[in-house]
Amino acid sequence: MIKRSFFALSRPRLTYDLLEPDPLEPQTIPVPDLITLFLTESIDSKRPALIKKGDPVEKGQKLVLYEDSTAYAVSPVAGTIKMIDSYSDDFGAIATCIIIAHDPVRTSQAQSMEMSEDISFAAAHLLKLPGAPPFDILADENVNITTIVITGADTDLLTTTSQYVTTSHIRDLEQGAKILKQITNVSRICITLPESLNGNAPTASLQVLQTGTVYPDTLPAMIMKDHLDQILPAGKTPEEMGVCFIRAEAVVSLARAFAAKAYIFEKHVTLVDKNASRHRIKAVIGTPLSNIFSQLDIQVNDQDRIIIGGPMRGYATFTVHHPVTPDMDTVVVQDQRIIPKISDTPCVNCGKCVQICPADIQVNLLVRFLETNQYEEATDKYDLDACIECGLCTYVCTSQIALGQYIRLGKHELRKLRADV
Amino acid sequence: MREMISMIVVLTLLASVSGGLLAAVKSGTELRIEEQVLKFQKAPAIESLFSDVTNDPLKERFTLDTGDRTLQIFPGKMKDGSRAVAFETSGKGGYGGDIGLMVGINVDSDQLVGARVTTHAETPGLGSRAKDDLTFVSQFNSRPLDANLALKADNGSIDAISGATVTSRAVTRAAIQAQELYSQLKPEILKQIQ
Amino acid sequence: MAQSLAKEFTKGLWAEIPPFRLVLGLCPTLAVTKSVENGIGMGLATTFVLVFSNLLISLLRNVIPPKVRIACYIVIIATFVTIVELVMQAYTYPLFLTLGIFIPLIVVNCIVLGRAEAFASKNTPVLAVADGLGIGIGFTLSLASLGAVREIIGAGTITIWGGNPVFAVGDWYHPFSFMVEAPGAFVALGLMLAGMNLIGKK
Amino acid sequence: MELFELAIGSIFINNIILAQFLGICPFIGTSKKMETAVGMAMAVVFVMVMAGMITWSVDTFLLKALNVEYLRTLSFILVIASLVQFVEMFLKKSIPGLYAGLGIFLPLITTNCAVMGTCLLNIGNEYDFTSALVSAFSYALGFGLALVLFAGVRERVNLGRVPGPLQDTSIGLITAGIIALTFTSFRGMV
Amino acid sequence: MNNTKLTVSHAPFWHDGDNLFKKNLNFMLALLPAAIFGILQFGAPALGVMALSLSCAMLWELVINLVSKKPATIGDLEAAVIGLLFGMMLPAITPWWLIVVGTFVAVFVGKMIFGGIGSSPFNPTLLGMAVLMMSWKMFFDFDTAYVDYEFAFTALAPLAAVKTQGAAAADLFTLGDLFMGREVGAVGATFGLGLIIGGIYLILRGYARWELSVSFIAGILITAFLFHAASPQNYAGPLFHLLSGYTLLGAFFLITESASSPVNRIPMLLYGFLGGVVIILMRNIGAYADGTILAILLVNVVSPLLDNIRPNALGRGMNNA
Ligand SMILES: Cc1cc2nc3c(=O)[nH]c(=O)nc-3n(C[C@@H](O)[C@@H](O)[C@H](O)COP(=O)(O)O)c2cc1C
Ligand SMILES: Cc1cc2nc3c(=O)[nH]c(=O)nc-3n(C[C@H](O)[C@H](O)[C@H](O)COP(=O)(O)O)c2cc1C
Ligand SMILES: Cc1cc2nc3c(=O)[nH]c(=O)nc-3n(C[C@H](O)[C@H](O)[C@H](O)COP(=O)(O)O)c2cc1C
Ligand SMILES: Cc1cc2nc3c(=O)[nH]c(=O)nc-3n(C[C@H](O)[C@H](O)[C@H](O)CO)c2cc1C
Ligand code: SF4
Ligand code: SF4
Ligand code: SF4
Ligand code: SF4
Ligand code: FES
Repeated sequence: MIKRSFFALSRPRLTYDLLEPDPLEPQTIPVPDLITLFLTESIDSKRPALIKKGDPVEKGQKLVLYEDSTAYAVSPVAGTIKMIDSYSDDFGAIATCIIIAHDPVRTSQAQSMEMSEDISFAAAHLLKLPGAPPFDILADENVNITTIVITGADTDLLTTTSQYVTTSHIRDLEQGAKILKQITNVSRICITLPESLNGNAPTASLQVLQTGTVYPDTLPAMIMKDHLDQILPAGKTPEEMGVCFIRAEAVVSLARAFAAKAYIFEKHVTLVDKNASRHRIKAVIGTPLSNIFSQLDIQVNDQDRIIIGGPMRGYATFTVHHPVTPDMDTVVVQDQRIIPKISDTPCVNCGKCVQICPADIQVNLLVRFLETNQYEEATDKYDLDACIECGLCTYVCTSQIALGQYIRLGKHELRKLRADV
Repeated sequence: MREMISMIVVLTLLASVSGGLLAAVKSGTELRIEEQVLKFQKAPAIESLFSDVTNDPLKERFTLDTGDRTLQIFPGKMKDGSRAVAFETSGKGGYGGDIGLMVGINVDSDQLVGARVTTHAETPGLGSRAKDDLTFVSQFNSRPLDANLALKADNGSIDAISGATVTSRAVTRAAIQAQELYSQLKPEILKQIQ
Repeated sequence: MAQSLAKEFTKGLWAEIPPFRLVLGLCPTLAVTKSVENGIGMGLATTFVLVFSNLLISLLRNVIPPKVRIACYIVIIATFVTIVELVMQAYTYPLFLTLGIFIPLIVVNCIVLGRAEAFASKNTPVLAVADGLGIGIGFTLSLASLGAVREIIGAGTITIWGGNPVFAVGDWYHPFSFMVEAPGAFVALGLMLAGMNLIGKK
Repeated sequence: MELFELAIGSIFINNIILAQFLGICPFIGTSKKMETAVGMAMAVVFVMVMAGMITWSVDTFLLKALNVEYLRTLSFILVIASLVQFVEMFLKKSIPGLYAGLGIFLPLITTNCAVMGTCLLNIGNEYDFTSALVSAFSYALGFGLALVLFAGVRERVNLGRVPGPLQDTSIGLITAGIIALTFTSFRGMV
Repeated sequence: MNNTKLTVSHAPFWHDGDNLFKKNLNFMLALLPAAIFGILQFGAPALGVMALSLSCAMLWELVINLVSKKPATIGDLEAAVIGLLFGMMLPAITPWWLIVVGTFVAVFVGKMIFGGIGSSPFNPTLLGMAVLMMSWKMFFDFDTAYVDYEFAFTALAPLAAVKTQGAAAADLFTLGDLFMGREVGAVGATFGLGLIIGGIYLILRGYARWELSVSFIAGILITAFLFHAASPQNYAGPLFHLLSGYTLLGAFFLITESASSPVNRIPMLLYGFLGGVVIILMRNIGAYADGTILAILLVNVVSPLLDNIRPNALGRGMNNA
């Protein structure tokens, strides 16, 4: 944990972790016996499912629940479906989890794919590439994207996944960007990179946006403000404003998938252990974290905490078997002794959150409205929708209020309220 | 139309009945009210100031016009034969608003007889000592008319009540106002008490 | 009849007791309750106006044209207020001095006009008088109890009538005079209201 | 200078609500939301100035001239009530925008001690016309100032975790009391 | 398979480690120099007053917690700070019952009825103080409080002396005397140097905002200077005002109370400045000798309004355009 400095007259500045000059080579985790995949669709017992327990699956097979489903997963192994079950996410939305027993005996030659340079093909088949490329949004005819920003600079502290992927796979990245340009017809493609990594930057086709090194300089809203001269209106997504952010890793995977004419499954993850040492690993999507921990000899005990994502924007998972997912750049293991306390003390108006908020939100007042469930007022008067969810207010709050959680919950409730109208 | 007439009739009737009733109550209570005002507001201060007069200052009161208001003047005949008058002034800016002060002035010697606080809204036990405790106002006794009646803190000659500078200042303002009013009205007062 | 009479009378004593339940008439409530005596005096003066204006308005309720009813009520109320004012000046002058401007202001006391409009104009004279009496006595009791709390804490005495305390706490007590000052009035009323809420909830 | 002192005195030191205890019902009743408070404050300024001028004239040219001062309470309340009615009708017809803003507050003002009280204070203090006008305007400003300050604090208080029995009116009164306490700062300044 | 029971609480996953306990502990630490000086100067009674006040405030909060069946909140030490500050603002000779009543008013009326920590729009200590002064002003008369003491310096409360005897009385005190606490006054408010050291410590450590203290002091100095320049024989100088009475305690420990002050920079500057101006107005043309207490309470009232002066949030109002 980063402590407040003794002299704290001015607001704290948290700097991003930069890639080591001589980066670690990733450690490859063997393909495990059990693979867990998530589907963003809930099980409907009344409808006949296309897949069921016991079904054999092939490596690279697209798994879909029903005839008309748009949500899909792609199996990284050949094997048998061992279980299909419901699970609920952070805010109670129901999704489905599929566990596949890996059959190492079956020769696992990935199904070869007929690649098509077409965005609707990409949306229908390549969404689950490592890095989770947002092809569905790019394919949406209602969304008019004019700029694509590849995030080569990581968007949370501790993690260096994007920086690593960018600098170590420059060829693939450039190739991927080219394909991206072709299939999307978006002419302006940029890439964010921390200033110090400039030497390794792709040169040819990409416009490089040199980001600052102070958190949250690399978050989408900040990139738009600082580099694209575009203020993200409160409550809008970058995509609605014509800017699409895509992970560097997704671009690299895209190039590789096209080159191999096959699906790609290896995901890069930065793992920070309890001693704050960083591990760089490469694991097949669906690998349970427990496998990774045992591989690396990381002991996870009761009451410890596993954070998916970085310390500022991540979420905690309840199980060590949480799988590697296409969008998982970072895993932080936190020892129970250093987990910060949350209190239900009211805000004491110390103003630290206001001082640090990059979106200039009056968090001290906002939280009072959120605590009293006044979401509309919170939005109209105190800019709930302008929050970029950087987590800084939560980090500094003297009263140790879970401000970020209030904010995310508030946005969630607000969406429900607005949807009801 | 009928409605209109009834409206006017009812209102007019009501207003006139009310007016008549009030006029009757007014005339029935008028004298008593004046007595009460004198008895409770002015009499104690005047009696305390003019403890040794031979006449009844309340009965012999008269009014003078100062230009912007009328002033009730209470004349007193002192035992030593000299004549005095008392009238009320008000000092601005007390802790709880203006302070009323009854000031007695000996017309023959042009000296203050003394001063008594009549009305105030000062803090009990603090500013109210200006009225309840005569030590402060007794500083005005027998002062010549041209004395500097400001507080010592304002380069005058009066000691403030401890803890109640503001009250004291308001009282001295009233006393100074009395000095000015008296010098302005003296000819008329002399005329009246001949 | 007797039952509804009793009901109209007693509702003013708890269910609708002003100013606790009807948050109206706050100015006199706060301004004059430095002592029990002042509270009672103000309360009785208001009761007098309430009862007689209620009576008269109820008697005239069929005569008064609806369009000018408010004007008529105001004339009636103002008449009784002026009578109270004159009589108090003549007979209880020191009390009149302490209550000051709040006697003529009974005329704008929301309670009085409120009862006229809401009750007296729709009910028989007997009920209207019961209503006025109930609300008036409730108001008086409220003012007296607020006055009691403020006076005993803020001055260490209880004065019921005539300016002489019937009870004094003793010389050791330094009165907590915040309670008899203006801010203390608000705080005392606020805390009493909270107390009533607490009782009411149980 | 006198008028300036009168104005400062009436706004701060003798604040109509916090020092004179007048107009407390609307003070408590319309302060839960800042918008309401601002609307009420504007309506009061409007009515108080008009009422102050008219009642002064009625008193000077009618009541005093005819020697029927005992009709003061009666005539003042009638003047204020009809003034409010008239203003309401006038605004409704000619300035509907303003009417929409002030409309709901106007009837409240008839039974507002502050308006009547200001008129009576003006007479009691034997002010001339200009002073009466300045005093009415300043008292009204003082009313608005206190109301707006109170509304700001009250909105904040209501977002806090006030214990059940104290919520709303109860804590509102206590807050008002403390604001009255802070206004004693101005004592003795003029 | 292992079934480790993980902690699944939500963010913060990282925290700067700051909390109310630390903040309040630092507050008390910063008050210590002035408090210790008070004990040295006024003896055991000063210690008694502060100790009783501190413990009473905590006890009252505990009692209120218990009666209202809420979890005990004294662990955040806010009650302790209220109590300590309250004690430091009293004369050494203060009757015990006054402290008992005063801390109750501060904690109950000033804090708990609004919902406890952070919820009160007023500074609880000052509220308790103001209510007591309104009731028992005679116990706050520093001139009579210390009649039994022998001091090696002018045994007069500087501000009261100036109020009653005029500005000339300011010459009875050298600025050095005031700075080093050679004056009579509240047990924790006389030692100017100690208060300044404590205040700077708090500001550097980020527990008090410089904007508030600096603008408050600027308000005092500028206003007092204008008065003094206009009429030196009637009004004492700016430094005299800054170093006497509760001024420094107010500048670093009272105006900086967070729940009752604004959080944005411009409002903070206005707020502090306004407080300073009002204090000097009260001292020079108002009814009070000091005025710090009421003036800060008065600006507390203005604080919510001032907080409306704030930057537009990122992207605010753009989606309607
Ligand atoms: C809540 C409470 C308040 C008391 N207040 C006083 C008081 O104010 N004065 C007093 O003399 N005794 C008071 N007593 C009673 C005794 O403690 C004490 O005063 C007793 O009379 C001895 O004090 P003395 O020697 O000064 O008379 C109080 C008791 C309680 C429980
Ligand atoms: C509750 C309270 C009531 C006060 N009442 C008065 C008062 O009635 N008259 C007055 O002159 N000052 C009053 N003051 C103001 C001061 O006591 C005093 O006038 C001023 O501070 C100067 O005090 P000094 O004369 O002791 O130096 C009051 C102050 C307080 C706190
Ligand atoms: C709540 C409370 C209030 C008290 N109020 C007073 C008081 O106002 N005056 C007083 O003299 N004693 C009061 N006492 C008690 C006295 O402090 C006690 O009698 C004291 O020891 C004797 O004071 P004395 O020497 O001034 O008579 C109070 C005690 C309590 C608990
Ligand atoms: C509500 C209230 C607030 C007061 N505030 C102060 C204050 O802040 N400083 C002060 O020295 N005296 C204050 N006093 C006391 C009084 O004004 C006077 O100045 C001193 O006690 C005399 O030295 C206050 C009194 C009351 C009633
Ligand atoms: S490992 Fe824990 S304590 Fe160490 S720096 Fe990271 S978060 Fe802080
Ligand atoms: S506080 Fe909430 S939104 Fe902010 S980083 Fe943490 S989990 Fe994410
Ligand atoms: S998470 Fe907090 S600090 Fe970050 S933008 Fe949102 S409100 Fe501001
Ligand atoms: S940091 Fe926490 S306690 Fe401080 S103002 Fe923000 S929400 Fe309130
Ligand atoms: S009693 Fe004064 S406004 Fe209601």
